[in-house]
Amino acid sequence: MQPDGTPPVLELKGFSYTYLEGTPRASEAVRDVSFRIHHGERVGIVGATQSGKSTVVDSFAHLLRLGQGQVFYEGEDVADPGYDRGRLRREIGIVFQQPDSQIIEDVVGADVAFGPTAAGLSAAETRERVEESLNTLGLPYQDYRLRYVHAVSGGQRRRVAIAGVLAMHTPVLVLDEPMAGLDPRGRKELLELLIKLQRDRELTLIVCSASLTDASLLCDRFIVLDRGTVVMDGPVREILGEADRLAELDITLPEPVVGAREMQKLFPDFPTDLLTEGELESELLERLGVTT
Amino acid sequence: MSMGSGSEGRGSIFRFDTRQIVVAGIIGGIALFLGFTRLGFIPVPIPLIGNATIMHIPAIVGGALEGPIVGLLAGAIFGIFSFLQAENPVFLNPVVAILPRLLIGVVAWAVFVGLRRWSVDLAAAVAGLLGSFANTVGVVGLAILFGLLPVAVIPAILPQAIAEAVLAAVVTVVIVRGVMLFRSGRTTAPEDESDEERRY
Amino acid sequence: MLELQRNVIFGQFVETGSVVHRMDARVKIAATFVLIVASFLIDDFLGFAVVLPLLVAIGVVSKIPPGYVLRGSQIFLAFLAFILAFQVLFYPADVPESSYLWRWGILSVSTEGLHTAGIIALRVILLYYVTTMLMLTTSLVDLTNGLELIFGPLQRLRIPVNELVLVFVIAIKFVPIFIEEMERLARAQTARGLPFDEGGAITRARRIGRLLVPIFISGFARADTLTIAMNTRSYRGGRHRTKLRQMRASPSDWLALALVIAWILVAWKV
Amino acid sequence: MIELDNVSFSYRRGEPDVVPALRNLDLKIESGQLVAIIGQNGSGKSTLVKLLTAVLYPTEGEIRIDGVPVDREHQWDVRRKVSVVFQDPDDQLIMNRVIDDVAFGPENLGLPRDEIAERVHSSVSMLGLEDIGSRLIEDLSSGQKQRVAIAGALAMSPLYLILDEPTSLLPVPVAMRLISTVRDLSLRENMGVLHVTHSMYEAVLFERVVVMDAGRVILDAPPAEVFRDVDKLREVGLDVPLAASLAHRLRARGIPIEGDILNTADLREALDAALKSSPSG
Repeated sequence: MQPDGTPPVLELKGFSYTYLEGTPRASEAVRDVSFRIHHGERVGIVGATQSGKSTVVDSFAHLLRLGQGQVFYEGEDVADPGYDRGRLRREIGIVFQQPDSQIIEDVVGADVAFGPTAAGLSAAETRERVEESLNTLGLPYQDYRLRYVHAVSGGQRRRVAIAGVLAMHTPVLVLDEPMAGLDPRGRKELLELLIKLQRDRELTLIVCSASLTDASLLCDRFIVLDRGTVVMDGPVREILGEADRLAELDITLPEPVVGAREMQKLFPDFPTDLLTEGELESELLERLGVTT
Repeated sequence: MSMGSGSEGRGSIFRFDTRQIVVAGIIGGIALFLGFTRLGFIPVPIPLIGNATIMHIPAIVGGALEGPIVGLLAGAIFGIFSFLQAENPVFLNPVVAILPRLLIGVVAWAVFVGLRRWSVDLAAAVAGLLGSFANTVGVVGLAILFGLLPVAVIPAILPQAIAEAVLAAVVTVVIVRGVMLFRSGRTTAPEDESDEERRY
Repeated sequence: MLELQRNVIFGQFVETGSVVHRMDARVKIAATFVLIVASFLIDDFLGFAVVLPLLVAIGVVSKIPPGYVLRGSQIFLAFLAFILAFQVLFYPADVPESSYLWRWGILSVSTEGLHTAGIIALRVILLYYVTTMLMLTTSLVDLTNGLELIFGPLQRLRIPVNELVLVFVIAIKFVPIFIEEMERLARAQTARGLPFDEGGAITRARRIGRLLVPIFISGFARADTLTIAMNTRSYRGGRHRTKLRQMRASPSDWLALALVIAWILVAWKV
Repeated sequence: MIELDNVSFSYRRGEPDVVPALRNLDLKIESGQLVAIIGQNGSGKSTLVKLLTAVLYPTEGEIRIDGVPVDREHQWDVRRKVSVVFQDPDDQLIMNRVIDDVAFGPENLGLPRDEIAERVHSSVSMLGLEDIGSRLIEDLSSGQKQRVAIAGALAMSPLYLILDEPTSLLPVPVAMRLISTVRDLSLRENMGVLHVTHSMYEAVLFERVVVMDAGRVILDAPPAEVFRDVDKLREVGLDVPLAASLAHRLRARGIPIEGDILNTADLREALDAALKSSPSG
């Protein structure tokens, strides 16, 4: 795929995983999942609950037993004996769905400093990283560095969790349901921030979600999972174009797509590959004969 | 926050309200969870012992933070777990398995309440230490009394008792500090340049 | 890597749908109690020999694979061997010179010592076997229900049985919730470079202590909500309650219990 | 009827500069009414729920539920009239099996066994839980658990069912199915429902929408009316259903969109009508 022959950042080859394998409660989470993600891509891994998204995310940083199938990071099999898992985790930053579970220290500044310190950065460098990350996420360093993590709001805690990962300057950023539990204003702010961040730092961004609403604005490619297997993989607009197929998967469709599907009852050829309300509006205006 | 107080335990030998039932259940749940997952057993490189338990720590924390009844009930759950699991034959005797465990939380409560006015950390550490000793002394003492263990076993068990007490002291301080900080309602850490962890 | 639930062996209700599984929990608890008492009453090898076929029968009828029970009993057996070795070597009673097989300082091996240790071993194995079978064939929920019904009459003696049982119900209910929470914590913190499953005893203990802080904090927070939930569902303590659940023991359940009692009486008196 | 007369509430009374969680609330909710309460985090919604269930009591003013004042003395009477379902089912389900948990509330009322069985049976079937009645709650999905919680609340035969963000942890399709079940139930049983939510798509299914901001009610009207006020809602950080917002935009473009637009089907119908009346499309 990559013309210059560089390996993909991440590659899954025939990856399968069963929870509680070998016990009476064993359950298969993913089966034979394969895909490649290249540097600088913005990929949404989407699917209903229980579709295996989180298992796939965990496999990236080798947080699971790796049995069947392989996971490659920059061309190297992460399950190889002697593979440096520590390095892998310093390069792939994952922000999990519940921010509380990944916050280690009780004070905001100290928590953000955890990653850089563990990576062996000097105190001065660490401080700089903490300041930069907190400021980037709209949590002014001077105001927030000494705040207790439990005393800030849920939305702010999510930002602290992201800042903690950001401070490690990982080339890959994985976000699992980044918008869950945020109110509309919080979602909007975080969305804008993430888009800017990805652009400024040329990150490889992976967003994992059961809702296409925000993922469609953050990503340009979707990998769609259904009951543990990849059922669709392609550019966002191409995938949204097949809205009927998506609707069967119990995935939350973006609002403009839901609107467009309704409009198809009026205008059978109405497109569904719409990202914003504005696009839906102009499509409608065009069909209503109003010149824009 | 004032909460509508729940059950009236009047008419029972001892009273407990809804919150105590719930807290004791949840803390007992933490003890069970440590046991079920074997997280409560820390491998110790001492021959003959193999494992030091931290399963009694919920009872210590429960006693220290929520009073003797919660500590006692959490200890009871720990005791019933060791009786039913009975990996160690000593605990097949329900008296050995359960009775000493009832004391863990009560001892921890008394120690913690007595010492907290000087220092919470000190109180938590001593509560952990003595709560842990209450467990070991009670179990070993009763086991010897029932003839399940010979007196000569004491020197062999001593290192484990010390290891568990020290672990309990360390872990109790960490947990009590965390929970009390959370409950304190304080929003900002003190500015203290000497504190290594907080200089960022 | 981190799959705590894979380690859960004790618990561990193994559903085989057998007659033993379907028995009324109260009857099973009563039978277990009888066998526990028996283990203290019987004091000779002949008595234990008489009990043996009963235990084998229970094992066969329950359809629990014997290999599974044995594998899960390794630690128990190791502890038992350790304790018995002490029993024999430090046998305290004065025994006639003739029964010493070996002696070195305070350590000795005597026929009396071996005999006593043998009886203790059989007692302990019997106890272990019956409690293990009870656990393997009865879910924790049925066990709790059974206990509540058995001890229900104590309520008249002003012992708050209902409340005590509720404490257990809540404890059992939260185990899977905490397991999930801990797995999530451990995974997320590992991803941030705090390896969970590496290091020596002290390191592991400190890490687990640290991971327990959020578990306790979330536990206390959950306690607040659950208290409110119980209050809003009109919970005012056990004595106001009536119960939906009634257990029905079938005649065959009673018959089984009678059989166990008769068998034990024979074993005791022979 | 639920009546709130000039109700205020502050969490830390007596401290200086305390921001009250609720300020001078006046609200009347008829029996059998379906009401959605929306607002940002911190707008006072959850405090309101705690007041209505006699978990907290007003600092000022008075609340009456069917004439019973909400105070410490009447807490148990209030709780017989009102049932509540919280955000996280794990924090409110008490027993381990579905049936036992649904029975928990009626058991607390000291009802005879037959009546408990009857109530459990009917609530379980109303929520479609017959097949999983004897399953362990820990093995259920979050959507199923939340159904169990609602069945448990229904078994109390409340006059009012209060839902405190019960859908915020659920996937959207599951949440929508749950809310339509509750809506049907309310209509059938003539039970009042107060549903606290972030989701505008759930709110449009209710008869009346109360919008809260900073401890006050800022809008209180049928959904069609509330969601017409696009600018005001956005101002307090709330979303507007896409159809309502689009109708707003299209009207601004001079397209004649008649009637109340709450969902995309309404919009399609209105557009259809507009197309038929002016053949330009």
